[in-house]
Formats: sequence, C-alpha cells, structure tokens
Amino acid sequence: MSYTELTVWTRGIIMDKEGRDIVNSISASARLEGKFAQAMENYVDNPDRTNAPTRKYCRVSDGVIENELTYENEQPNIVVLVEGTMVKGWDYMRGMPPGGTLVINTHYAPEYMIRFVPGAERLAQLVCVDAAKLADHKWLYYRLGELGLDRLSTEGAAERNKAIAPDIAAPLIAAVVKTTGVVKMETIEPMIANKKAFHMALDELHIMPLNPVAV
Amino acid sequence: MSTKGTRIPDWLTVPFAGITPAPSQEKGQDLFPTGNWRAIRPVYRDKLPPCNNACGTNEKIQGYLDLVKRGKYLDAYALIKEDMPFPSVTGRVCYHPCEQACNRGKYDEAISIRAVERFLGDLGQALARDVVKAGKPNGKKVAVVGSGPAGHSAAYQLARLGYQVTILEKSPKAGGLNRGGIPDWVLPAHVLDREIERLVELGITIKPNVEVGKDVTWDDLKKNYDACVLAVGLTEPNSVRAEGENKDGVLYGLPFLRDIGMGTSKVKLGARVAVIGGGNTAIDCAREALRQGAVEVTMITVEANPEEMPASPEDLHDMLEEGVDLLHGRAMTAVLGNGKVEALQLHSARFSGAINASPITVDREVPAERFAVDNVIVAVGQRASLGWLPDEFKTERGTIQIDRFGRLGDTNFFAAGDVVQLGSGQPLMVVNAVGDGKRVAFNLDKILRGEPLQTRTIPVDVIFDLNRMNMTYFPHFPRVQQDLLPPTTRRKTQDEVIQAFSEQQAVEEASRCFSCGTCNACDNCYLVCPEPCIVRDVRSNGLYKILVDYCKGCRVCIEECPTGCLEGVPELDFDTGVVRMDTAFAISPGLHGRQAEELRNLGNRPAKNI
Amino acid sequence: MAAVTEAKKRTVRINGCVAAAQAAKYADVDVIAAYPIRPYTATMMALAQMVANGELDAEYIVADSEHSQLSISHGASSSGARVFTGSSGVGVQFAYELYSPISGSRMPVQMMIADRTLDPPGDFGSEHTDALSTRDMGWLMGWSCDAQEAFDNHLMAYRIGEDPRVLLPQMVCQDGFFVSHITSDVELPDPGQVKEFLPPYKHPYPLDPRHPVSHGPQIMPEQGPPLQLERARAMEESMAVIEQVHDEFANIFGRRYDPWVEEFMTDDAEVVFFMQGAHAVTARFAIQHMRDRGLKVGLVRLRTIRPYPTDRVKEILSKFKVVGVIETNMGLGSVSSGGSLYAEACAALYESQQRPLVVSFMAGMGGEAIVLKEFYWMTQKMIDAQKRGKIEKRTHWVGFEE
Amino acid sequence: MATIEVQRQLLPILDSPNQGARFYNPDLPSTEPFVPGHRTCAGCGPSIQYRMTSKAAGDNTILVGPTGCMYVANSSYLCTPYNVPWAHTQIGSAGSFTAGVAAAYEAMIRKGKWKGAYPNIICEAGDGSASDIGLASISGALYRNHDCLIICYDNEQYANTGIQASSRTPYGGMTTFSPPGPMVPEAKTLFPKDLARMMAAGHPHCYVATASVGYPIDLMNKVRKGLNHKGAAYLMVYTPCQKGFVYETPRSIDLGRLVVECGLYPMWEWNPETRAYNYSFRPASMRPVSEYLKLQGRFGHLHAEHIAKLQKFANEQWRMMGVELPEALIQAADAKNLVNMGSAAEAEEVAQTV
Repeated sequence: MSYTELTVWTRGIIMDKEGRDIVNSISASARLEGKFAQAMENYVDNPDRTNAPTRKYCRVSDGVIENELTYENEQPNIVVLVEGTMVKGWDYMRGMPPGGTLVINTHYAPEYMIRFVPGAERLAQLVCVDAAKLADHKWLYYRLGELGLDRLSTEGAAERNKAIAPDIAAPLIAAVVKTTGVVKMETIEPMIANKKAFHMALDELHIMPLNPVAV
Repeated sequence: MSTKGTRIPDWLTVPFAGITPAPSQEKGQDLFPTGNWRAIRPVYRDKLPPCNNACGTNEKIQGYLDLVKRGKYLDAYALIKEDMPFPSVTGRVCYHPCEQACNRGKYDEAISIRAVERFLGDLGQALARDVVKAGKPNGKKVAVVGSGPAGHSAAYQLARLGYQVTILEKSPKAGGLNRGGIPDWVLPAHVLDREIERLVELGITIKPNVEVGKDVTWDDLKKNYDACVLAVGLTEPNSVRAEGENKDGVLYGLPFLRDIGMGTSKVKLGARVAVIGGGNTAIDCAREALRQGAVEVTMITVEANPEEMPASPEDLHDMLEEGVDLLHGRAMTAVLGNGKVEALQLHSARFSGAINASPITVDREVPAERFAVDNVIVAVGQRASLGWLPDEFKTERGTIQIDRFGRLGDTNFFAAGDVVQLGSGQPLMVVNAVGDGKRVAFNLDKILRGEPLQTRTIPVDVIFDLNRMNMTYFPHFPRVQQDLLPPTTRRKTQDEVIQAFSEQQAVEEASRCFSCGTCNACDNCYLVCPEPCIVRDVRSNGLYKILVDYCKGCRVCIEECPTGCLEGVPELDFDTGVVRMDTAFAISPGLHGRQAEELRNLGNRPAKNI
Repeated sequence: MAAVTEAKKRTVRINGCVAAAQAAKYADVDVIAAYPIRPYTATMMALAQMVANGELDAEYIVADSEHSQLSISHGASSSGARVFTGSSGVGVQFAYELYSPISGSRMPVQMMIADRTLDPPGDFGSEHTDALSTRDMGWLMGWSCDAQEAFDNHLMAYRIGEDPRVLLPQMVCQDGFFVSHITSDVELPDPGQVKEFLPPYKHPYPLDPRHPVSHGPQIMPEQGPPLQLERARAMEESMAVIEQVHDEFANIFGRRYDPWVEEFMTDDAEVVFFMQGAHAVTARFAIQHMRDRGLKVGLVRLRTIRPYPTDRVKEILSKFKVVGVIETNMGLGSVSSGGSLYAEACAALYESQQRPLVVSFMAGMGGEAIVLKEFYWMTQKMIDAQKRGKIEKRTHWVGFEE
Repeated sequence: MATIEVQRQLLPILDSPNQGARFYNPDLPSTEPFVPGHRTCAGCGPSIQYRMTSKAAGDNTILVGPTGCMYVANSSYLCTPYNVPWAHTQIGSAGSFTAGVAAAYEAMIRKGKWKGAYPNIICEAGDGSASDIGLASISGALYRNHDCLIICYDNEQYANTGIQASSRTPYGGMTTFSPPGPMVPEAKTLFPKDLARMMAAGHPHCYVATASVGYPIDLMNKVRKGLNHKGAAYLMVYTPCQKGFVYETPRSIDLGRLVVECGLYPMWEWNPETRAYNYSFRPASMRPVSEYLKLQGRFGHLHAEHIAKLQKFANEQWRMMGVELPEALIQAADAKNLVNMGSAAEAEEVAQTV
C-alpha cells in the first residue's frame, strides 16, 4: 500500500497562501484520482507571525488514513521549502525515510544548496526550482489591495482570492508532481491558476540525483 | 490520592506554576533563538563619505566631525593628524574640495569643514605636547628637500615611521609655500612657526639656507641618505612674455608674497596697482597690495567673468568686499613707461581651451587699451627650477619624472608636490601636496622595507546618492558662518580676516554632518530593533553587534539607518550563522527542567542591583 | 506568656461580616479590594472604618467591579502582599474568569463569601450556589456556621493557603444573613497569638525587581498537563497541611475543629443530615428534640468541601442507614435534579461496601430559613425510606410536598 | 502606626528629541530589560515600543501584560524575554492587576516589608484590552490614581487572534471581522474611539499623552514623564502591526512618522497641573492621508470617497490642534481630487517605492 506524507515549510503571513495552495491542490488531485488524502495546516503553535516558519501538511494514501488526528507529519517523504533560506535553519529532514525528495524554491543550484541540508543521505533527489522568477513573484507588496485580506488570514478563512496557485506555488507544484509522481500531472494541471509558470517549471527544474532506494 | 504515583517525565518538567526565571542581561533568552526567521541579514558596511574621498590627503573628515560633535576634541585632533600634519594651516588656507563634495550641499548647505579643522588645528597648537609621537627609530636616514606642504607632510610621516629625517630648505626659514605663498592675514606666521616647531619636536632636523644644486648635489643626497624625497615646489614665476616686462615696478606674484612672508621685502607700492592673473595667488596678491599701501587695485584676467576664474569663490568674494576691481577678458601685451611702469597695454583676449595653463588667444584686431598703473604684479603661475636634476628625470613640462608610486626610476628618490603635479590636472593646492607627500612617504617606507608598493586602487564605495541614506533624520539647518573682519578695517592690516569658530560653533557645525555611509554610533539601529538583537557594550562607531541567532530579518534597522552604513545581504550568501533547531518550538527536551532548576535556585542568586 | 495572652483576649458581640473583617485585621493584610454587594459588603464597610481609624495599615481599594477586585488581588498577591477580598451572589460570578488564573499561578488570595442567591430575580437571601459553582477552580473552600467559626476559618485559611506546600487561594464562606448579619459572641485573640500562629506571607517567586521572574507565560499543549498535575497535587497535599494547621490552631487558641466534618449525635444514629453552613445550627436543635422523642437522628456537617474529604465522608456516612443531603444550592438538571451536594455525597459512598440510602432535600432555597418542623418532616422522609428500604424519590422540595 | 515614607524614582528626561535636532540620539541607559528571543512578527511595532519603553524605564520596573501579542508572542513556550518582573493578566484586567501591584508596593514599602525605591509599574495593554474589554478596569486604575503607567500599545486591532476589528480600528481598515464587500465597500464603517482624550477628560488628574514609535526619544520621554508623575499616567502609543496593516517589514518606524504627519494620530500631552492639552508637538511636515494609506494593504480596497472621508477626519484633527491647514490638504478632502487605492497605476507606484 502506498502512503505518502508531504510537508511544506513556508514563512508565516508573507508566503502562507503559497504553502496552503500546494497541500490543498495535491490532496484535491489525489481525491479526484480516488485516493484517500488529507491537507491541513500547522495548528499547535499557530505561528501566524510574519517570517515565522510554519508548516502545511498533506497525506496521500491508497487506504484510509488512520492517523488523521495526528497534528504533524512524522515521516515526510516529500519536503518543500517555499522560501530558500529555510534550508539553513530548520530540521525539516527530521523523520524522513530514505528515498525522500526535497524541493527548494531558490535561484541557487542544488550543488550549492546541498551543503545546508541536514541528513542529505536520506534524499533520493534534491530539486531546485527558481519559482520566484518563473512566477514573476513580487512577494507581498504589490497588488496590496487584492492581497490585503488574504494575508490576514492564516487559516484561510477570509481568503478572497479563490484561485489556486496564482503565484510561486505553481512552479513548486510542478516540481513536486514531476519528480515524485505523487499525483498525476493531468489531474492537477487543470486546477492551477498560473499555467504559464507551471509549464515553464516542468522544463526548468534542477534535479540532483542522490541515493535511490532499492525497491 | 489520584496524583500518587504520577511522575512528570524529565523532558516535560516545567518550573513552578509556569513561573519563568528572567533571562540575564548577559546570557539573553537562549531558549528561543529566532535567527532562522531571516532571509536577509543586516550587515554593517561602512562606505567612504564623499568628503573623505575628495580630500587631497583623504582626511577622515566624517570621523573627526563625529568626535567633535561628541566633545572628544583631542581624539578628533589625533585623527586629523594621521593624514594632515598641520590642520591649523589647512584649516585656514585649504580650498576645501571636501566642502564642494559634501552631500549636505545638495540638501541645504555644505558643512563648514575647514572651519572645524581650524578649530582642531588651533587646539593642537595650544597643546604643550603634541599627540603625535615619532616612531621607534629604525636607523635609516632620509632627506627631504623642501619644507613646503609636500616636504613637510613627507617628513612628518617618515618621522612617525621611525626615520631620521633631515629637511633641506633653501630659504632662511622653513615653511616653503606655506610661508612664502600665503599672506599673514590668511595664515599668521606664528601659526606656521608652531607647526614647524612640531616637526623639530618629532626629531626632524631642519637645515635652512641649504639649496640643492648649490650647497648639496644629487650625489651627496644619494651618498648620505638611505632615501630622499624631493619636494622642491615651483619656485620660479612665469612671465606673461609681454613687451617691457623687465621695467621697474613689475613684480611677480610668488616672490612678492614670499618676500613679505620671509620679512625680506623691500617693495613700496604706488597708489594704483594692477594684478595680472585670475587664480588664488593673484587674489592674494591683490589683497596684499591693499595692505601694502595701494589705494586702487585692479585685477586683470583673461577669464570673461568671475565664475570662470580658477579661484576659490569665497576668497574672490572677500576680495571684492575689500574693494578690488575686476577687469575681465584682457591680456597684458606690453608694459608701458619710461624705465618704470606707468601704464599697461591691454588687449581683449580669451582662453582657447579649458581653464588652467591653456593657450591664450589675444585679439590684436581690436585696438589696445591703455591702463595707467604704478605697479603691476604678474601672478600667472610658477615653474620649477630643476637645474640640479639628472636629465633622465626631467619631463617636457619642466617637472620631475616619476612612476605611479612617486619614485624616480629605480632609485630611492621620490618626488612629491607641485613639482610633480604641475600640469597633471590635479589642482596645485596645499592639501593635494600634503596628500602627495604622505603617499610618497608610505611608499618610500615600503621600498626600504622591501614590501610591495600600493597605489590607491582599492575600489571604494562612495556615497553620492542621498537616497542611500535616510534623510528624514536630517532637519534642515543653516551652515554656521565664520565671522569676518569688516572689509574697511581689514584691508589695511595684517590681522586674520576669517575668524575662528568658538567651541560651541564647532560642535554645532560638526553636528550637521550626515556621516554619509559611515556608522557614527547614533544609536538608531540599537533603539529601533524590535527584537532587540542589536547590542553594544560601549557606544562607539562600528561597535554595534547584531545577534544573528535572533535577528528575524525585518530590516527596520537598515531602513532607519540615517547614514546608510547598514545593508541587507541575502542570508544564503553566508555559509554559517543560522541556528539550527530540533523542533519548531525551539524547546529541546530538558530545557524547561533546567529552567525549573534555575527557578528553585533563584533565592540563592545574588539580587539584581536596582 | 500564656498569662499575658489570656489578658489581651476579649469577647465581643459581632456578626459574621465583622468577624471576617476582624480576622483580616488580625492577619495584618496589606491590600484590600472592595466592591459593594450585599450581604458581604458589611465586611468591607468595617474594614474601611478600620483603615480610616488607623487600626489597620492597608491599601483599601474601591474596585470598579468584582472582576477588578479579583485582578487587583491577583496582582497584589503576585507582588508579595497579603490580600483580602470578597463578594456575594452574582458578584462572585462576575469575577469568574479570575478563579482559575489565580489558583493556576498559585497565589494565596483570600476571598470572603457571604452567600447570596443568584439572579433572577434579585434576592438577598442565602443560597450556596454562588460560591459552589466555582468549586472546581482550584480554590480551597469551606463553610462556617457561626461568626466565631468564620473568624477562625479566615485565620486558618491564610495559614493553609500560604503554606509553601500549598500556595492556593481560599474561599471562606458563610451564609448571608444567617451568619453574616446575626451578632453573636466572638472571642478575639491576643495579637501575639496570631503572630505565633500566622507568619508573614512570603511568596517564593514574587514580582520583585531584584529577582525578576515572569508569571504566566504562554505554553504549548504538552506543557499543560504537568502544570495541571502540579496544581492537582497541591490541592491533594493541602489535606495534610489542613489537618496540621487545625491542630496548631487548637493548641494556640484553644478551639478545636475537625477540619473536615462536624459530627453531631452520630454515635448511634441511623439517619443523618449531610449539609454545610448555618442551617446546621437549627439542625442541632431539631435533632435534640427528635432524640428526646427517641429518633436516632444525627448531623454530619461538611466544613471543607475543597479539597473534598472523600475517604472521611465515605467512612462516616457508611455507618448510617439513610443520609439526607440538605442542599441549599441549585444544581439545575444535575444528578439528582436538585442540588450539587448530592453527587458529592454519593460519589464518596460509591466505593463503600455498606452504602446508605441517599436522598436530597431542596431546603433553605432563596435564603428562606429552614425551620424546625421542616427538619422533622425531612427526618420523617428518611425514616420512611429506612423502613421501606428504598427512597421515595431522589429530591424533595421541602415545603412543597405533603 | 509608624510608617515608612515611600521613596519614588525620578528618571531624567532625555534631551535632543528627534524633533528639531540632529539624528544623534542622547546616551541611553545600558540596561536591557527586554532581550531578544520571542515570537513577534519581524518588524513588530509593539515590540519596538516595548523595547523603547523598557529602556526608558530601567531595571527597577515591573511589567504587567494583559493578553495580547505582547503576551502570547513574547513569552511563548515558557520562554521569557523580560529581564524585569513581568506578569500576564487577563485581557480585561489591565488596569486592575496593575492597581494590585501598585497597591501592594505602596503597602509593603510603607510597612517595611519591602525595602527600596518604589518600582516603575507599567502595564502594556493592547488597544483591544484598553479600548474594549479592559476599559473599565483601566479607568478604575486611573481614577484611583495608583502610581503606575498604563500604556496602550495601539495597533488598531486585535492582532494576536488573527486581525479582528477593535474600537480603535480606523475607518476603512480591513480586518477579518470587518472585511470589505459589495455591501460595505469601505470595510470598517466606524471611526475609532478617541481613547486617549477619553482618558484625559475623565481622569484630569492623570498625565495623559499620545506618542508614536516614529518618534523614539519623544516616546521615551513621555514614558519617563508618566513614570515620574506621582499618580496614574496613561500613554497611547501608535505601534504599526506588520501583519495586520500588511506593509513591508522595514516600514515600521516610517509609518510611525507618517501617521503623525498625516494628522491621523495627533500627538499631544495632557498637563494635569494646568488641566490643559499641550499641542506644541509638530511633525517635520504635513502630508495627505493617502501617503500613509497607500503603504498598507489593509486600505487597499478604499475608493476615492473613502479616502476623502479620512482626509476630512485628519483635517479635523489638525484643526483641533490649532494647526492652520495648507490648501493641499483641504483639496485632498474632496473625492474628485483623489484616485481609488486599488487602481492599477497606484498599485504599480507602490510596488516601485518599496
């Protein structure tokens, strides 16, 4: 039986929606494919503070997810870092079983980033994608009027922008789906708002193969 | 009992009722480092202020203004003395390129840097012992030929480096251009005398009345000294090559001033005096002429208007206040008179090229004018007298040939000052000569110690753009003006025209400094940091520390840095510096147990002194 | 020493409110937080006068609400001051938010309660519901049945609550009017005795700039259980302290109370009343009258309800055939559809091998006095049940049934 | 009864406030009552205020923190950044808990139970606590004149709970409890409660002042004046909330200046001796409110008419302070001279400036 945990690390407030979009779209796609899936946000310390590291979780399984109420992913197979600097400061690799995938939003090459990864031996691949560039991301401070309320709501309750992945989430989703196949490309593609960045990312991934796990 | 047999595991031990002992000031709150919230790290990187950059000898102007502002005058004086041997002189005579470059000039008015420098120079003069000490003797002897600004500067720096320095001066008194080129009412003789005394106090031997080529030869210098600095200056006045220039009553600017300065002048001026030339020396001559008894002084320049004159605007202004007339667009083509000058023949003329030593086009088609005078002072520049110099080191311009380190070929001879700078595009100004002497001294030292030479090629980031600073911190404030003697009284005396700053004025003016690109310990970052993770033990420039374990990268400090010395660097550019944590909560097992223990021992801890 | 002490004792005729005020004065409290509500307010009036007269040096604060009274007390106690406050009825409820924070931060604030029925409608009479509704908030709590006992309980409560093994706030309750407003003889001790009995308050970690600490930082979910466990443990460990303090009190002042229950004519009793508060006074007379008629009736009066003396209650009540719980409080929709004491009694008895029949009486509601004949009626109901071997119903509304 | 006279501290007033002088700050005390290691947002305005306030107060200080960001985010997970005694209290207990601490020290010092100079007792209440739920308790403490300083760090909303409207939220401010929509295009429809004036008017014996993090020395001096005042003092400090206002983190101090320069946060002091307002504080310049609004996402939805309404409000504030209005500001109160916040050009311009 296949069971995959995906943990997205992102920064509070300023990149909250991006992280939320990734777990929501992947779990929704998995449901469409008939799998069991769950997406949720970090609750326990609810770190909805600007720049604070926060996590979003996604679980995809062939069978019923029994640990539905466990509030964090204890063994993430896939880890996504929505902001590249997070590679330095956090033990995002904790609990990762061998054969994992790490996806980082950065303009650096994997060869540079690998030095910061704790426990890289557990990785099957390190994927770097310059999502900010591909999505022409201007961070928080343009479109203030549109984004104002979206940013206030870490729970997503007051989110006004209903588009999924209009921004840097799109290339990151492309990277996750292409390198891990956690869901099918054709199920997830239609829900992505920023199709251009999504497609560009498929061609512009920097994948560093590491230690594959013998099946 | 329901709580019987329960046990709180060690890693979950919490202090009594959650009461948490306060972090100590020294240790900080070490349980929850937040450095990994940061994507951009603030870094202190001082840039070069434009004043420092523009100064001929790169005085650390921002540095001493800052010290003056804080009342640390002696420190400020010591700082200025690193680059400038005689701030009391430059504080009076400098053409202050620093003030032209001053960023404050784009905002309201430039800082009156020269006046502050003079304040410090006078302070230094009043000291019983100078703050500067001679270096540890290294047993090497150096001769410095000429005691003008460049020679003075080179000798001073070499003495500080431990050399046994001998100055050879052609005149009976040391001082060179400082003495012979600058009138008393700008630079009183006693000020210069004191600065020369300071050289003697540094152990420098001054030999007056020793002229190279006459009293010593090139070979003597080579034989008797380990190295030699040639700072002989430009001693010979240029003529305008006009007919009858040899008549009585025709004077030349530099010898005119020099003789007065040395006290050997026998000149008696008539009532009407003309000065030929539009530079600073010409202005000094014109003003000196008034003081020497002239009634009507006219300055005749080729330049078509005052703005084009290669002179300091303030000096020009002060001259006009004293009643000197200007006659523009004329060249003197002949001196008329029977053995003695009676009148000048003037033709209209213009410069054919840029200002300074460019060919002059005289319009001979227009009839000449006759201009009646009793004396004429020709002040159109000087040239060097280099008969004693081996030909291989002479240039076509009549200056000394040096390499980019100031060295003559592969000899241990160096040359500095006007004698190398003439025609190089560098204005022939005291401060530039001082800078030249300083740099040559350092290179000489390197040669003798066998170290590689350095030119000033280090790339410097000079702040010219006000947007790189936070201008909201700078209210508009007018420049503090130096008092002047009233024109009517000053034109007859040798008293100093420009008056010194009082202490209060100096502090006031120094406080206007933007401190462009340079930390001046204003405490702003320290105060606005929300963490607060900017710390300092003592308040001093460059001694702030950012605790990278805690900085969240909000960049408020960068935004609020008035001087622009803080900048943001992407965190990923650093290989190190971010704390790694086991959990997102920053709570490792047992940390609170330790806290609980601390709380239990609170009573045993010495009480905080409040 | 003893002779001197005797000499300075004096007996005065005061009501429960003034007795409480006197206790605060003898305890040399530092901060008093007052807000008017009847009937407790007479205590604060008495204290105000003492402060005005210079008999007591304390900060007397006229608060802007009961919530503020409790917050002021919390703040003052956190700073290391001995605090006295109090309330009645809906006032007790208005301050509800603060009960858990105060006990959670382990601040031995003392609160005097003169019970009053909760609204609606406005009713000055005494019901225990006001204080009882806060019984699980971590406060030590017990009822007095006369002014002397009220005085003594206040002194003992300070001593217990401030004990470093306990550090918990205390609610010292008395019935409105029945205790608070009826004067009786109260023996006031010699200050020297109080000094001997009650050392100055010293919190181990007060808000002191010389030894800075932070009170009450935010915690993670996993840090909750250890803190709650510690608070529960303090409540349990207070039981030993309570017993010890009652002993010492008896040695110094000469009045001995059972810390948990007062037993009256229970030696051979078959049916007993189980109750707390002032109505026990009437109950004692009723029991005597019924004893005269040969009925084996007794009284078990609960003196301390928090911490609840489960084992003691179990042991005593197991001796009887029928237990009649006199509630004097509202437990709407509760276990017995009556008051809340029923459940407290039954729960203690559950583990007993010999369980008596338990019946609940809604008596003294609204502050109405429970008169002798009502005790007779209730006794009759208990005897009926004893004969029948089972109770007629769990709760009787006394005065509304035949 | 023999009592001990209570000794009070007298903190020196710092000279050279940023107003009208050079940017070089006066020498500040070296003690750090507030150290790093807490969970507030990057660029947190209230935290900046906390830093300045505690710096001004020094070590002999007790801080009281009613529920809010400065409690939850600062003393998280049983960590504390407070190097002086600090206590959490309930959000409605700001004034009363503080009063308790003050009363305790009065009594304990007087009765010889605590030796030393009376500590600075400072309550740091958010605007939710100060203007809504704890209003009565603060009023009570001020009225009773306990020797303490109650600070309202005014970030104009309940930020800790995820940005909800408080009675200090300005007109037009978007929060999760006052979102804009077709029926309420301006989001918050009410103007904020004039809390500080309420406090001055109702408790005229107290020192009351408004301050802003944009003027640190002025803020620190007002803190000291409040502490030196024997009796209760109330200070309302504008502290921009990075999260709730939606602006770029480095702008915290900048907004603190802009809000004053735009007339939306009048700076004044209430003098309890003369019973009069002191309006002598003047910002370096006066600006239209749109310059303040356009930096913040919470105002991004406003239309010209709403901005004009805010300008009118600001103009009234200027007039109240006796300031003569320049023509430009009078013009700016007319909607036809303004553009909508959400307009593309405006947004583009904002993107350029930050």
